[in-house]
Parts: sequence; structure tokens; C-alpha cells
Amino acid sequence: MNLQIDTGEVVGIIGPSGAGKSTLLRCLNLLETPDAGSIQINDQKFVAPKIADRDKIKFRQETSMVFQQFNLFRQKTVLENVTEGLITVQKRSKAEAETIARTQIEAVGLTDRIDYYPQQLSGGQKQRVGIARSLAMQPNILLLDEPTSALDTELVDEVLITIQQVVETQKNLTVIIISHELSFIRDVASRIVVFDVGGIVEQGTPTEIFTTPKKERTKQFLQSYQRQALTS
Amino acid sequence: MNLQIDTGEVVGIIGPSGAGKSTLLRCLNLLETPDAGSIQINDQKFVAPKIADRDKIKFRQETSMVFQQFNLFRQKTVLENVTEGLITVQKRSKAEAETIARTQIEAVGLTDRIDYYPQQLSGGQKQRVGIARSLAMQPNILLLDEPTSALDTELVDEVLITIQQVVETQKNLTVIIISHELSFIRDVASRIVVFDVGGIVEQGTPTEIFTTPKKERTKQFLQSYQRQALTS
Amino acid sequence: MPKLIDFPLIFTNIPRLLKALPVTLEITFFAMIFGLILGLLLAVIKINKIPVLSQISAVFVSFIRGTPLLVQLYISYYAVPILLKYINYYNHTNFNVNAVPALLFVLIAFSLNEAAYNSENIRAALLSVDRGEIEAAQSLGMTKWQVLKRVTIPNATVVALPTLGNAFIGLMKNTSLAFVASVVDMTAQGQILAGSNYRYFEVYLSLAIIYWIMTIITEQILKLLEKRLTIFQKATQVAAPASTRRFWQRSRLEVAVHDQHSTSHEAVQSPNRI
Amino acid sequence: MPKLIDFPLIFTNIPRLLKALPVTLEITFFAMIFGLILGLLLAVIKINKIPVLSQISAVFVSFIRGTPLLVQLYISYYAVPILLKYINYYNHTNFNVNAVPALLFVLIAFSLNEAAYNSENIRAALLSVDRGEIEAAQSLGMTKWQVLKRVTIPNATVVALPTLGNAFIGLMKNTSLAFVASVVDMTAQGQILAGSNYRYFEVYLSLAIIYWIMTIITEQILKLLEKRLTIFQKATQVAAPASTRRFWQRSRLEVAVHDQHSTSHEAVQSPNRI
Amino acid sequence: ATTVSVGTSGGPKPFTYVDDNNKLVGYDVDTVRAIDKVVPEYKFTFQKMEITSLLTSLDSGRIQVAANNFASNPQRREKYYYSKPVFRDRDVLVVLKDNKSIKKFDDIAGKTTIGTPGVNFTTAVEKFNKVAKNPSKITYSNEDAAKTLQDVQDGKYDYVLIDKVLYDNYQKTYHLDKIKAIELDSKDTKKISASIPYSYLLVEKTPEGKKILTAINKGITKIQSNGTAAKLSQKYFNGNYVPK
Ligand SMILES: Nc1ncnc2c1ncn2[C@@H]1O[C@H](COP(=O)(O)OP(=O)(O)OP(=O)(O)O)[C@@H](O)[C@H]1O
Ligand SMILES: Nc1ncnc2c1ncn2[C@@H]1O[C@H](COP(=O)(O)OP(=O)(O)OP(=O)(O)O)[C@@H](O)[C@H]1O
Ligand SMILES: [Mg+2]
Ligand SMILES: [Mg+2]
Repeated sequence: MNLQIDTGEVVGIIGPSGAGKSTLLRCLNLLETPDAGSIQINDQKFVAPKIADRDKIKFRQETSMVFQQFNLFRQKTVLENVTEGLITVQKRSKAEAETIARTQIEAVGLTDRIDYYPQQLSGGQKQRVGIARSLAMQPNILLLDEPTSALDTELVDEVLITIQQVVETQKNLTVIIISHELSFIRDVASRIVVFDVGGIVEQGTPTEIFTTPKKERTKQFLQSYQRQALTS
Repeated sequence: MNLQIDTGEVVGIIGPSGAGKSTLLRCLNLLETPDAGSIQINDQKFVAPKIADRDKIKFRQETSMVFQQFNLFRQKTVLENVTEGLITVQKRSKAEAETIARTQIEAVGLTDRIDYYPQQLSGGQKQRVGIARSLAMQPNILLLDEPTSALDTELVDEVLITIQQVVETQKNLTVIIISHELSFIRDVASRIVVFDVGGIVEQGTPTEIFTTPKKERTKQFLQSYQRQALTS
Repeated sequence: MPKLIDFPLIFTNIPRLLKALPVTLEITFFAMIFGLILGLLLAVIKINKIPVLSQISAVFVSFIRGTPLLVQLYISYYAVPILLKYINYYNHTNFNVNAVPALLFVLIAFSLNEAAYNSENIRAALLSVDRGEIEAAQSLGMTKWQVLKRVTIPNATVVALPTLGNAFIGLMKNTSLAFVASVVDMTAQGQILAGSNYRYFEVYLSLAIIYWIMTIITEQILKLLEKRLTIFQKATQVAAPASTRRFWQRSRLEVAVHDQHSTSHEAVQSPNRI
Repeated sequence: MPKLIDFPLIFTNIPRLLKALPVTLEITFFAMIFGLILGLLLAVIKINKIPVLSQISAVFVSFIRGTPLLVQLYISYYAVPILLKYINYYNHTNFNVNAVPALLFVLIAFSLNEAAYNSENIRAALLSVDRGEIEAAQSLGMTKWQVLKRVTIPNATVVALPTLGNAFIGLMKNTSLAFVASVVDMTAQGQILAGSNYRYFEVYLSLAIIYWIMTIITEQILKLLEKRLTIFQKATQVAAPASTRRFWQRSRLEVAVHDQHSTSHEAVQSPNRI
Repeated sequence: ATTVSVGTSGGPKPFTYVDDNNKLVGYDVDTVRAIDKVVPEYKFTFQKMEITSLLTSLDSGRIQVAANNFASNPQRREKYYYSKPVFRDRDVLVVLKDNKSIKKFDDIAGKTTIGTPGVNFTTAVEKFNKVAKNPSKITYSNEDAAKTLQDVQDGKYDYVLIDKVLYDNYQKTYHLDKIKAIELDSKDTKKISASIPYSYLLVEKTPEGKKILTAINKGITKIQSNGTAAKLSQKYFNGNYVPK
């Protein structure tokens, strides 16, 4: 399989469970090392499976991941969660890091929770901190793996709105998002990739995929979704 | 609040989260001791909060609970799960217990899994074992607390069908079921109780509740459900 | 040069030391079994916060944890007779504690020690048992005791096994302290041997060999036991679809993110942004 | 009646015993700190299955767990000089290890012992750390060492603290074994005192008092430490709606299931059974 | 001067113990100090350690001299150098006051006793048992000597074998009123020690040890002839226990 993404694109990845979507995204952050193949960001090219630790770290600074399970540092406050990478990885001073962090926390609307610990936050708030933490690192590419699927229904919207805002304000940020929230993906993505075991099924603009899908597999997948939405 | 249920009735309890539905059901099995009030089954009456351990045990043999989280004995096989109560509580011989258990396991269609451990079963299979375990005790009243809400969508149906079969074959069994599967409740229940913080909102036949609800709260609750089903 | 180490002696010592193995094992097993029973009792007392008993047991556990085992042995072996003597003296009674074999004092001291140490592990294990299973058992109509016996203890055993195994191994080596109360375990036997030929170093090496082997055997038994007890876990669930895995292994991943627009895909403006 | 117990002596012994407290504490702290560092190393070796090292460390851990500490002390303190003597004898060299202070051997033996015992606890604690947090740290671009330092160790510390606390308390009481290597800790000091006044029992009681108090103090410090370290847990989440609770407490529950049909509700046949 | 490490266990009093100022004193200790004064080529320093470790420490060269009221026996003589005797002991059998059956050493046949392994008295009974038709039953234990005397008083064991000096000291502390000490005559004494019950300083069996031994022996002769030894004996034992 072969996937090319341009700067500033918002790519939505959809597909059935177990298709390998998460694995693809995790490869883009080198949390999973692919057995073969290469990843190229701008002019830097990394060829799997032999990637030196030093290169891995350089590479990870290009991308930034928002996790399904939030994965906040539980022993650190909201502010410390966001400054952590700035201080240890980017070697910024504490003051500088905090300034950046405050801006990002402000952007996700959590200024009043800045000294809270993750345990004191709702799921939606946690995920917004996760987004702020990722953005503070000023990555070229933001990766989101089902950022709302661990959330109760009533908390999904606050996170989706936050993501939408990020996409709208940071035009140069490349975003790759996996989500089962099809209507959201349809709204926010500039391109949609349909994924299944075996690789990419088809890709195209949201209108192409949702209204005139070419492949049988895509149709099937979209239909199974609609059925589920109706029965529950 | 005051609730009267007749033998053989199938009572569906619905209501918003946190209304106290689970607590009500758990009181009927004395897993929770009410602070005040009384519970009467046929001629036996139990007055809370002072219930002797011996009475509790007698009482629990009248009712039998199917849990949301299945709560199977993890160290025991399917067969042992079902015979456990028969042997230790009802003091039946092992052979007798196994005969009863096999019939019940057959009834929920798990004869081929009889020597499996819970960990080897899917969620739906686990819950069917849970139902078999409860029914083997031959209770007067079967209590089910959201028996399908811990299941993946594709596994819900097998459990609902099992419950439906139980209701249809055992006409003398009183069933009290809490569920968010409104369409199922509508089909299976002979009476529906709408519950909210503060107690019973209204009760009636499924048609009464779903097509001509009297109370504003019931309408609200039903509407919020329909909305959710459409958005997801 | 004098013969500093008598190497053959290290091995010829072993059969002579093994004569005292039964005593070591006797103390170990007895203390372990009674320690478990009493430890369970202490744990249940603490969990249920039984009024007076839980305070007493807290002080007891604190004392045992807080003082060396040697001191506890001393107290059980020396204090009891002295106490009796004082009683005899002031009450003109004539209790005689010498009829009681020393081993009994040792067994009691070791059992109490094990009980105190185990009680915390047992408590943690009991608390780790899934509430759901307990509720299921209760709802079937089991008595408290039946629930404990049929559900709580079997589940807790799996959790507590490794820690209890360690306690057992520790105990096996600690029995040497019993020598202050004239009970001759394997280490004491070693001291007696060395006392006659002045070859302490060789005896300690022999003991090291014996204890090491015993520990390895115990560990193997524990492993076997654990395998037995956790058979319900090992049974594999439906395996993850092998096909997917295979696909990934064979396929090559080619992803590129470019600063320039690539030819193949143009960024498409989403038609209906909110 | 002979004076079997000299009660005042139990208390007058205490200040004299306390003179050896620094040695006890020195051994305890040193062994604990080095035991932790080395234990961490062993744990990392085992987790990462580093080829040769992990086999060596497995044998090492097995030996330490399998043999009495006394034997280990003997070997570290006496085997090394004896070995050197043999070497000197056959090679006509003149190595001499006796210039090295005894305390150093004791510290090494205790540290190695602690390391072996701690390594398993540390390993379990490291493995208990949420993978998600580690991945988050990696994805921020931290190096392996940074992840270990900033995420894994702080999280593991919380888990390992109680067990390590127990190890510390155990160590404090075990330092008495150092007397075989001519290091006089508090218990050894007690034996020496008893040698001069022939009152062993009283000394052991004095020691019991001191150790018990030290243990209680240690436990309090541990509790404080734990409170500190788990501050992120204690912070309460949004409380469960109090109103609901209150309703239940006030309301009365009246449920009845009758064999006869009650007048109020007739069983209604579901209209559309499948 | 070369430094020589002397090991001692700090017990029992009055051979080696610490005084109220935590200073190591005692007959054996002060004897070594006295020797130190008259032997300029060596300087003696003390190390306290567990009694069972003293011999291993000699083996390994951790110490060069052990001073802990050591008696002589053939096995030990194989492994260590013995100095000239520094103390002449009298051994006693401790029995109940109303005990009529034990009067001399041979009466221990068939009787029960308690002893720490490796100690001279225990070795003596073991030796007796090797030839006796009716052996004496030894219970081995790490019990301290005070407790063993109490055990005899309680009737738990028939007798124990102990230094007269020690026995007197224990009696001063415990006032055990039901036991008595039977002094062994010289014939019996020989049965225990194969010679006079002297105690000695032990020296490591190495070339360097041989030099130390020579120096120590020179020192012992000096302090015994100039009266220092007698003074020490008077101080610690209230009598003259200096070997003739
Ligand atoms: N590097 C790899 N090589 C081979 N197989 C892999 C690899 N990574 C993951 N897999 C397997 O492929 C499957 C795909 O998992 P993945 O979590 O990526 O699916 P997904 O599309 O994210 O599903 P979901 O929607 O449930 O999250 C998994 O079962 C996993 O075992
Ligand atoms: N005996 C009791 N007395 C007072 N308050 C109680 C009692 N039992 C439960 N509660 C509280 O009442 C609330 C109702 O909980 P319950 O689980 O019964 O709700 P529910 O209707 O089952 O909700 P869900 O649909 O989420 O399962 C809980 O928050 C609980 O804290
Ligand atoms: Mg996924
Ligand atoms: Mg509920």
C-alpha cells in the first residue's frame, strides 16, 4: 500500500474494526515499527525496519499523537502534562514552556482546570488536554486515533468541536484522524481513506466516498453503519 | 414508593441513568439492604433494615439475579458455574445437579461449551451462562439488570432471544428486567415501570407507555432516546 | 600452607546435615499451615473491622513486624518459664513448664510470626477478589462461610500464591533461629558439626548448596501449583485473526507526507465545514 | 527467690544500645539505596531479556534467594581473603584484602542481597506502569532514558513503595548478622552488653522496644511518603450526586410479589411477541 | 611497629567484656594490652565479632590473634598456633544441691546436659561419650550460659560443665539457690583437657603468625614474671589464676 499526504490536508481514515487503522497511525509515530517499507516526511526518509533510536526521536517530533485512551500523565497536573514535552524534549525553560502551555490550554478551554490532576477531569476534558499536549509540541502532523470513542455520548461533542477548531485555525497542520463518527469525518476531512484488511480500499473527497462510493466494500461498510445507528 | 408484581408478570423497568433502577433490583435480592421498607414474596415478608442472615439466604432463594457484568465464577467451567448453587445451596447430589445444569445449558444453546471456562467465552455466551445459572436455581422471580449493556452490538441479539425464550416457555416465572433496549422491553414486558430519581414516574402496558405516555417526564425520556439513536 | 579449605568435606557434610532436614521441614510446614489459618483469621478480623479483636490484632501484627524473630523466640522460650516461676513463687503453685517440649515453643513462635506477616498479604488478596463473583454467590443464596470457602478463598489463593511461596522459602531458611531454644534444625546441625572439627566455612558452603537446591525445588513446585490453579486463565480465547497479522507482515508500508503538493492527490476543500 | 528479671535494666540498657544505632542505620540506608539501584538494573535486564546478562542475573537472584543471608555474609567476608591466600601461595604474590574495612564487605553483601530481593518487586512495579503513558511519552519524542526517568520510575515508585518499605524494615532488623563480620550493630551491641552483665533476656527486651519504635516511626514516614506520592489520586473527582443518595435514604421501599393477581395491575399480553 | 588484629567476642565477663564506658576490658583483653606494652615490635588492636566467627577469621587472616578464653584441644592445635598459657582454670560440674549421684566427672554417664557446639566443655563431654559405655546425653543449643544454669536449677538437665570463675559470676547475678558447684580434682580435670585446664591466645598458622607467636610468648613470660599477670588475675577473679 502507498499513501501520500500533503501539508495541511485533513485525512480521515475509516474502515471496519481490525482493519489495521490504528496500526497504520502508530507506525506514523513509530510506536509500532513496520516490518518493511518507508516513511517520508518532507525530505526526511525513514526506512523500516532498521531505524536508529536517535532517528526515531527526531521523527516523533514531526508527528504528535492524540490517543483513544487519552494517556495523560496521571501524576502530573494539566499544566505539567502540557509542559512535559516542551521541557524534557524541546529543552525549553520552564517559564517559556508554561507560556506556550497556557496558550494551548486556553485554546481547548481548560484554563480553569490548569492545576487539576487527570483523575479530577471528565473524559472529554482529558481528551482536550491530550490535544493541547500534542499541539504544544508544534508538530507538522497531528495524529488522532479514535479520539472520542472512549467517551460517553454527552462528552463526544466538546472534543469534536475542539478538533474542528484546531483544523480551522491551523491551516498548515496536517491532520490524520481515525474515527467512527462518520458525520464528523465527513464534515472535517479534506480527504477520506477507506481502509480494510489488505490495505486501502478507496480514497477520495468526502462527497465521493459518502455519496458515490466506487467499491463494493465501501458501500457495505457504510451500510452496516447506518443499520447500527437505527437499531440502537 | 410502592410496587406490586403478580406471579408470571414480566415487568420492564426503564428510566434515566442514576435513577436508582439497579439499586431497586439489588434490594430485591438483598445485595443492597434498604434503609427502610419491606419486601414481601408470596407470604414471606421481610422488613428492612434488620434482616437476619438466615432470612436473607432464604429470601435470596426466591429470587435469582442476572448481572450486567455476568459475574460468572471464573475458576469454574460452564457446567460448574451452573451446578455450583444447586450443590452448595440446594444440597443436591452432584449427579442430580449436573442433570439439571445440562438441561439449562442446553436451553441457552451452550451444550458444546459445557467444559469451557468463562474466559474462553464471548460476552454473549457468558451472559447466556449467567441466565442458565439463575434459572437452574428455579427461582420464583428472575431479576435481570441490563443484561446486554456490557455486550458488543453484534452479541446483544443472542442474549435477547434467550431471554425471550425463557419468558415464553416459563409462564409462571416472574421476570423483572431493567434494560435500555426499549424496543425489546416493549416486545417482552407485560408491564412497564418508568423510574426516575424520586421513585416511580408512571407504569402501564407497553402500548400505554410508548404510545400514550401520561407524564411529561416519560415523554422527555423516550424522546432523548430516539434522538440518540439517530445521531450515532 | 595449612589446608584452608577442605573441599571434599563440603560434600561429605551434606548427608550428615540432611539428618536434621526433617526438623527444618517440620517447623516450616507447621508454621506455614498455622500461619495461614491464623493469618486468614487476622485478615478477616481486619477487613470486617471487628471491634476489640481488630485493635488487639493490629498491636499483635505491629509487634511481630516491629521486632526481630530472634527476640520473639526468646520471649516465647524464656519469658513463659520465667513468668511461671514468678507465679509459682508468689502463689505457691507448682506449674512446671519443663514438661512442655522446646519444639512446641518454637512452633508457636514461628506460627505467630508467619500469621502476622501473612495476614497482610491474605488481606490484600481477599480484597482483590472481584465483588461481582461474591455477589453472584450471595445471590445464589450461599451463606457467608460458603461464599468464603467456595469463591473468595479460591480466588484469593491465586493472587496470594507467589507471596506465600516467598514466605515459605524465607521460613525454610529462618528455622536456624530455633537453635536458641535448643531445637536443632539443619543450620544448627551444621554448627554442631563444625563445633567438632572447627570447619565452619565448609559447613556453611554445604548448607548453601542444600538450601539452594531446596529453594529451587520449592520454586518448581510453586510454578506447577500456579499452573494448576490458573488453568482457567491459560485456556486461550479465540485467537486474534491470523490473517490480519500475516497481511501486515507481508505488506510494505509506504507513507509520505510532503511539503509540496503531490501529484496524485489534491487537497480537496471540504464542502460543508461547519 | 532469685532475681530472674532485672526490670530497670531493660530501660537502662537502651541508651547504651543506641550507641550502635548509627551502624544499624548506616548498613540499612546504604544497602537499601544500592539495593534499589542495582535492583532496578537487574529488573531492566530481565524485562529487556538482555542476552548474557539476564542469564547471569537469574542465577545471581536465585542464589541470593536460595541461601541464608548469613551464608552470603560468610562468603563475602571470608571466602575472598581465603581465595587470595591461595592465590598468594601459589603465585608468590602478596595481595591482602584485610586492609579493606570489614564494613565494606558487609555493605556489599547486604546491598547484593537487597538488590536480588528488590529486583523482582521493581520488575513487577515497572511492568504495572500503564503502557499508554509510556507511549505518550515516547510519542512526545522522549529518549528511553527520559521515559524511564520521567514516567516509568515515578509511576512504578507508587506501586513498589509498600513492598520496599517492608524490605527496609526487614533490613533494619537483619543487620545483626553483620556481627559475624565483626561489625557491631545494635543487636551485636546487645550481645556484648549481655556478655558483661549476664542478662541476655533483658537485653533482648530492650532491643524489642527499640526496634518496635523504629518500625513504627518508619511506617509513619512511609505513610506520609505515600500520601505525598499519591496526591494525584486523593484529589476527589466530581462527587456522586448527593440528591439521589438523600432520596434513597428518606424513601421507603415497598415491594410485594404475590401469587394471586393483585387488583391494581392485570398482566397484559405483549401485542407483538416475536 | 606492625599492627596485629586481635579478635574477641566481648563475652563472657570477666574474660572479655565492655565496661560501663563501652570500653573493651577483661582478663584476656588486658593481658593482650599488657603484652603490647612489653613487645615493642607489634601493636595490638581489637576487633569485636561473633564468637563462632573468631576461628574462621583466623583462617582467613582477618585477624592474627584470638583472645576469648580459648582452651586447647587436638583439632584446634592442628589449625592454629597456641601461645603459652595465660590462665589456669578450674572446671566445675553444676548440679542440684540435693543431687547425690554426681560427685566426680565419670558420674555424668547416663546423665543429661546442655551445651553450645564447639565450646570446650561440650567437646569434653563428646570425648567422654566416645569411650563411655553409658554416654551422657547432650542437648545442643545456642542458649546462653545463664539460662543453662537456670535449666539445671529447674531440673531440666542434670548438670552442666563450666568455668569456676564464670559460675561464681553468674551466681552473683542470679542467686540461683538450688544449685551447687562440684570442683573437679586434677585427675578428672585431665580427662577434660588432656592437660591442665589452661586457656591460651590463638595465633594464625602462617609464617607471620609464627613471628607473632614468638613475640607474644616472650611478652607472656615477661608479664608473668614481673607480677602484672597476677595483678590482673586479682582484679578480675579475686584470686591467683596465673599458670605456674
Ligand atoms: N505490525 C503488525 N504486523 C502484523 N499485524 C499487526 C501489526 N499490528 C497490528 N496487527 C494486527 O492487525 C490487527 C489490526 O489492529 P488495529 O488495532 O490496527 O485495527 P483497527 O483498524 O484500529 O481496529 P479498531 O477499529 O478496532 O481500532 C490487530 O488484530 C493486530 O493484531
Ligand atoms: N441504598 C441507597 N441509598 C441511597 N442512595 C443509593 C442507594 N443505592 C444507590 N444509591 C445511589 O443512587 C444512585 C442510583 O444508582 P443506580 O445504579 O441504582 O442507578 P441506575 O438507575 O441503575 O442507573 P444506570 O442506568 O446508570 O445503571 C447511585 O448514584 C447510588 O450512589
Ligand atoms: Mg484502532
Ligand atoms: Mg444500573
